[in-house]
Amino acid sequence: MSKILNNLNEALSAVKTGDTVLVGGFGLVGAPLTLIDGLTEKDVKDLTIVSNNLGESGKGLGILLNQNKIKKGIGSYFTSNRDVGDKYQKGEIELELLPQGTLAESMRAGGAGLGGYYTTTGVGTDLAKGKEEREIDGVKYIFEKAIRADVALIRAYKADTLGNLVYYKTARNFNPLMAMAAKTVIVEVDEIVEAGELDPEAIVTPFIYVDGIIKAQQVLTKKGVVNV
Amino acid sequence: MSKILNNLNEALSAVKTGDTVLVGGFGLVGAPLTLIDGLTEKDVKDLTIVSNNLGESGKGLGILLNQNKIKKGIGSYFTSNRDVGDKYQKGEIELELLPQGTLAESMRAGGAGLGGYYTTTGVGTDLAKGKEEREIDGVKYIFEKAIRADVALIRAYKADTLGNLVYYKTARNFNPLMAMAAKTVIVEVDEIVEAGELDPEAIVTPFIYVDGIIKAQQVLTKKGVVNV
Amino acid sequence: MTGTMNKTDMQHLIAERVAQELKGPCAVNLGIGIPTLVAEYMKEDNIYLHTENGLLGVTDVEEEDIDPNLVNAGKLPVGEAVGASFFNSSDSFAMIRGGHVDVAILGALQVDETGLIANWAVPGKNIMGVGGAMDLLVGAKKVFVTMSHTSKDGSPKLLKECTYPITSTRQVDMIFTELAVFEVVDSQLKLVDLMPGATIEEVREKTEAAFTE
Amino acid sequence: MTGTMNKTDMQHLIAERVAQELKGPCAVNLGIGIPTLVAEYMKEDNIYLHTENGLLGVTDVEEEDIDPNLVNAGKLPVGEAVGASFFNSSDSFAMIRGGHVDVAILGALQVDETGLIANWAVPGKNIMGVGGAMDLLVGAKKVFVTMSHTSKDGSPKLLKECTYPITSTRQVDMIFTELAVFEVVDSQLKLVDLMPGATIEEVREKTEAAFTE
Repeated sequence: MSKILNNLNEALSAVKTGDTVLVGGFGLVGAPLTLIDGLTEKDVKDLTIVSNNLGESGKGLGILLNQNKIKKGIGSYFTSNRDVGDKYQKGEIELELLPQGTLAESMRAGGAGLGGYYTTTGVGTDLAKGKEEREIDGVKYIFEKAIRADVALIRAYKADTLGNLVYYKTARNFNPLMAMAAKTVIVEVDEIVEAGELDPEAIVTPFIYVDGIIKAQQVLTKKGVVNV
Repeated sequence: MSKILNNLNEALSAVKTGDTVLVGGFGLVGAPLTLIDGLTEKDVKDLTIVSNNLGESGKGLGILLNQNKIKKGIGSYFTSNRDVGDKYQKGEIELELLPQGTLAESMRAGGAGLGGYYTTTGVGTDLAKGKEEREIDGVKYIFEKAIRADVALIRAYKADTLGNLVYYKTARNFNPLMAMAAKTVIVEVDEIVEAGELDPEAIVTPFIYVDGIIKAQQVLTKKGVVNV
Repeated sequence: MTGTMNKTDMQHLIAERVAQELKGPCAVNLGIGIPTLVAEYMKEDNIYLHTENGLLGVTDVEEEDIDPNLVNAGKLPVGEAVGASFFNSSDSFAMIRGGHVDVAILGALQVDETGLIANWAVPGKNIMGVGGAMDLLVGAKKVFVTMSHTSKDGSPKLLKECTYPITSTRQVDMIFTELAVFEVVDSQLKLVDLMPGATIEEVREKTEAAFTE
Repeated sequence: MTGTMNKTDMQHLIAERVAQELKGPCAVNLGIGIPTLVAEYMKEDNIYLHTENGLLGVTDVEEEDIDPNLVNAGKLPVGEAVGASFFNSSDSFAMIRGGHVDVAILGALQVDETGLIANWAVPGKNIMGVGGAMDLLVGAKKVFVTMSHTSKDGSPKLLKECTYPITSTRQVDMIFTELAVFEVVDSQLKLVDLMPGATIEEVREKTEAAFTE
């Protein structure tokens, strides 16, 4: 039952036109650079991409954006890529802006089988427009719906052969939540170890969430993104 | 800013009559046996105790129950203590029975600043009576309210001097969630180590949640509960 | 013939039959009672057991290796498999409710003819415990039920309608007793197997619920 | 006199003043810009910095120790303190929204005379980013705002009412500019300190919002 995949084609076979795809990372940190690159080579479109940002201009998810493969973006900080605003002005992309904590929590809720939840974040602001407001024990909350997706493309540090994952420093960010919230979860990692080599008390994503593992071919270094 | 407490009196000083108190553990496993014992010595009453079970007959929280200090119990499995049923019949205790996953999730929600959430668990059953039902994307959910408390009494394996915590095997259970959901969090541990000795990637409860640490004086062994 | 079987033998017979339905790779949650015995009969080594108190990768344990802080949901000592992981209760139920556990194997007090089950409360008694039963029923991809075909007094437990409170509005997928195996197809019970020594006549006699053969 | 101060000096002046208000033990989240500078002036060693992308225990880092996978919310390289811990984004925002972070120090575009702030969007432009600003405002036990007292064109940023979209209906606790320090008491601004070289006349002149002295 090895989950180790041989190539990018295999890793991305689950992604279909029209899919909702979760893409890990906070900027480049913890982003599945290899899988994103593979996605730009793949003949799919009308994707809904859920990711904190849509890359930078002409980089990462920014390439996918410029290829007009993204129908809708759901994230917290599109500002990092000026092209997003241009596309939005032209009506070429839908955007759903969520506070960063709400983006994270909604994916966790989706992965945990919840329908949605009430949060204080955003109450009374422009981002609450159209959202149900409810007072609970004297505090105002707004309703936020859970996010579920077809595929998650994530980045971890080490996987064991079963698919248990650990992360590295602040490259953890949204990745473990995305692993919970998608039907098919593909992870790129720096290292694959034998089952039993990861500390059972320190595993962050149990293998139950992971469908496929691929070795990273692009990694973030002090000098930028490097092919390995 | 050492959080290490010298004695049980100090550890339990935050617990007042009328408080809501979260008590960790799944049966005896992961229960803060020393703190529970201390609570039975303390002159408080009208407590709302949130815990998976209310101990066993005459043991742990069962002593507190028999001392008539518990006004209300919130848990998932009171069956472990036959005295709970007797008290309930006599109208001497209120009970709120929640599915185990709901109990856990409600404390996480409380700790995370959420007001409540929609879950599929319990829909259409007797435990959904009086609870709001809502359909989201064609699926029926019921509303469950977040749980927040005055004090949490929990059990961990190791604390560092700052209050970072790691747990031991299935003694983790509800403890990390309770650490999130209470104003004051007191933890009993097997071992206190220097800050920096716990792996930053493997800390389960960051110190931000912990107010006081005490060494366990009662531990669960193969031969039962033993004083150390 | 099954009438002469003792309780332990009957439970093992059912457990062994359930184990045949488990194809790895999969993650399985075993309830208390007969479900716990299923582990003894699993043939594939890529079936991983989940216990809702916070462990994926449950194994059995030798007496001398028992650790009082390593238990299953029935509070019985267990061991940990290679590749096991520990997590808190909300993460554990996130797995269950979120549909990440492949199979839940549960006991039941009653099953109705549409596949609804009752396994957590008895009318007229205080409702004192529910544990993870409701979560497992809504969340697991497949739910298998194991139980004796009839109550101690011989009355059927496969009924037209449950008289005890139901555990979920979700129907189970398969039902295993010492007499028969049923699948639930389109809200109807379908007999798919007779257990060793059982006859179709005996099953008909001891089953109130309608079923197709 | 403050009019001749360059931007960097002004930012450091504000950051140093904010640092005086931080009494350990506490956990503090620093926003982008002036707030980031506050770390340089913190005097106590039991102030722990939280960054919402998943680290409690942020420190500065020497050039040779920079790790590209260890950054703060501004995507700048940072180091990790003794006793630091890493966690995922939902756990990080659970800390923030759940009221477990003692102080958030944020920048602002505008502040109104009741202590509401606008710091995430400008009317007439696409609303493209919000990040963690709204979460920090609802969740931190105390919120401190740092900003230049006026816009580049000299117009006041402490206004009767914000003309930009507000970030939260929660009022901030303190406001720090290069001219003055205000506390928000009973939904009113109260001048609690004049910054070096600033006069009460200058503050009055450059502040549209009503405040008590």
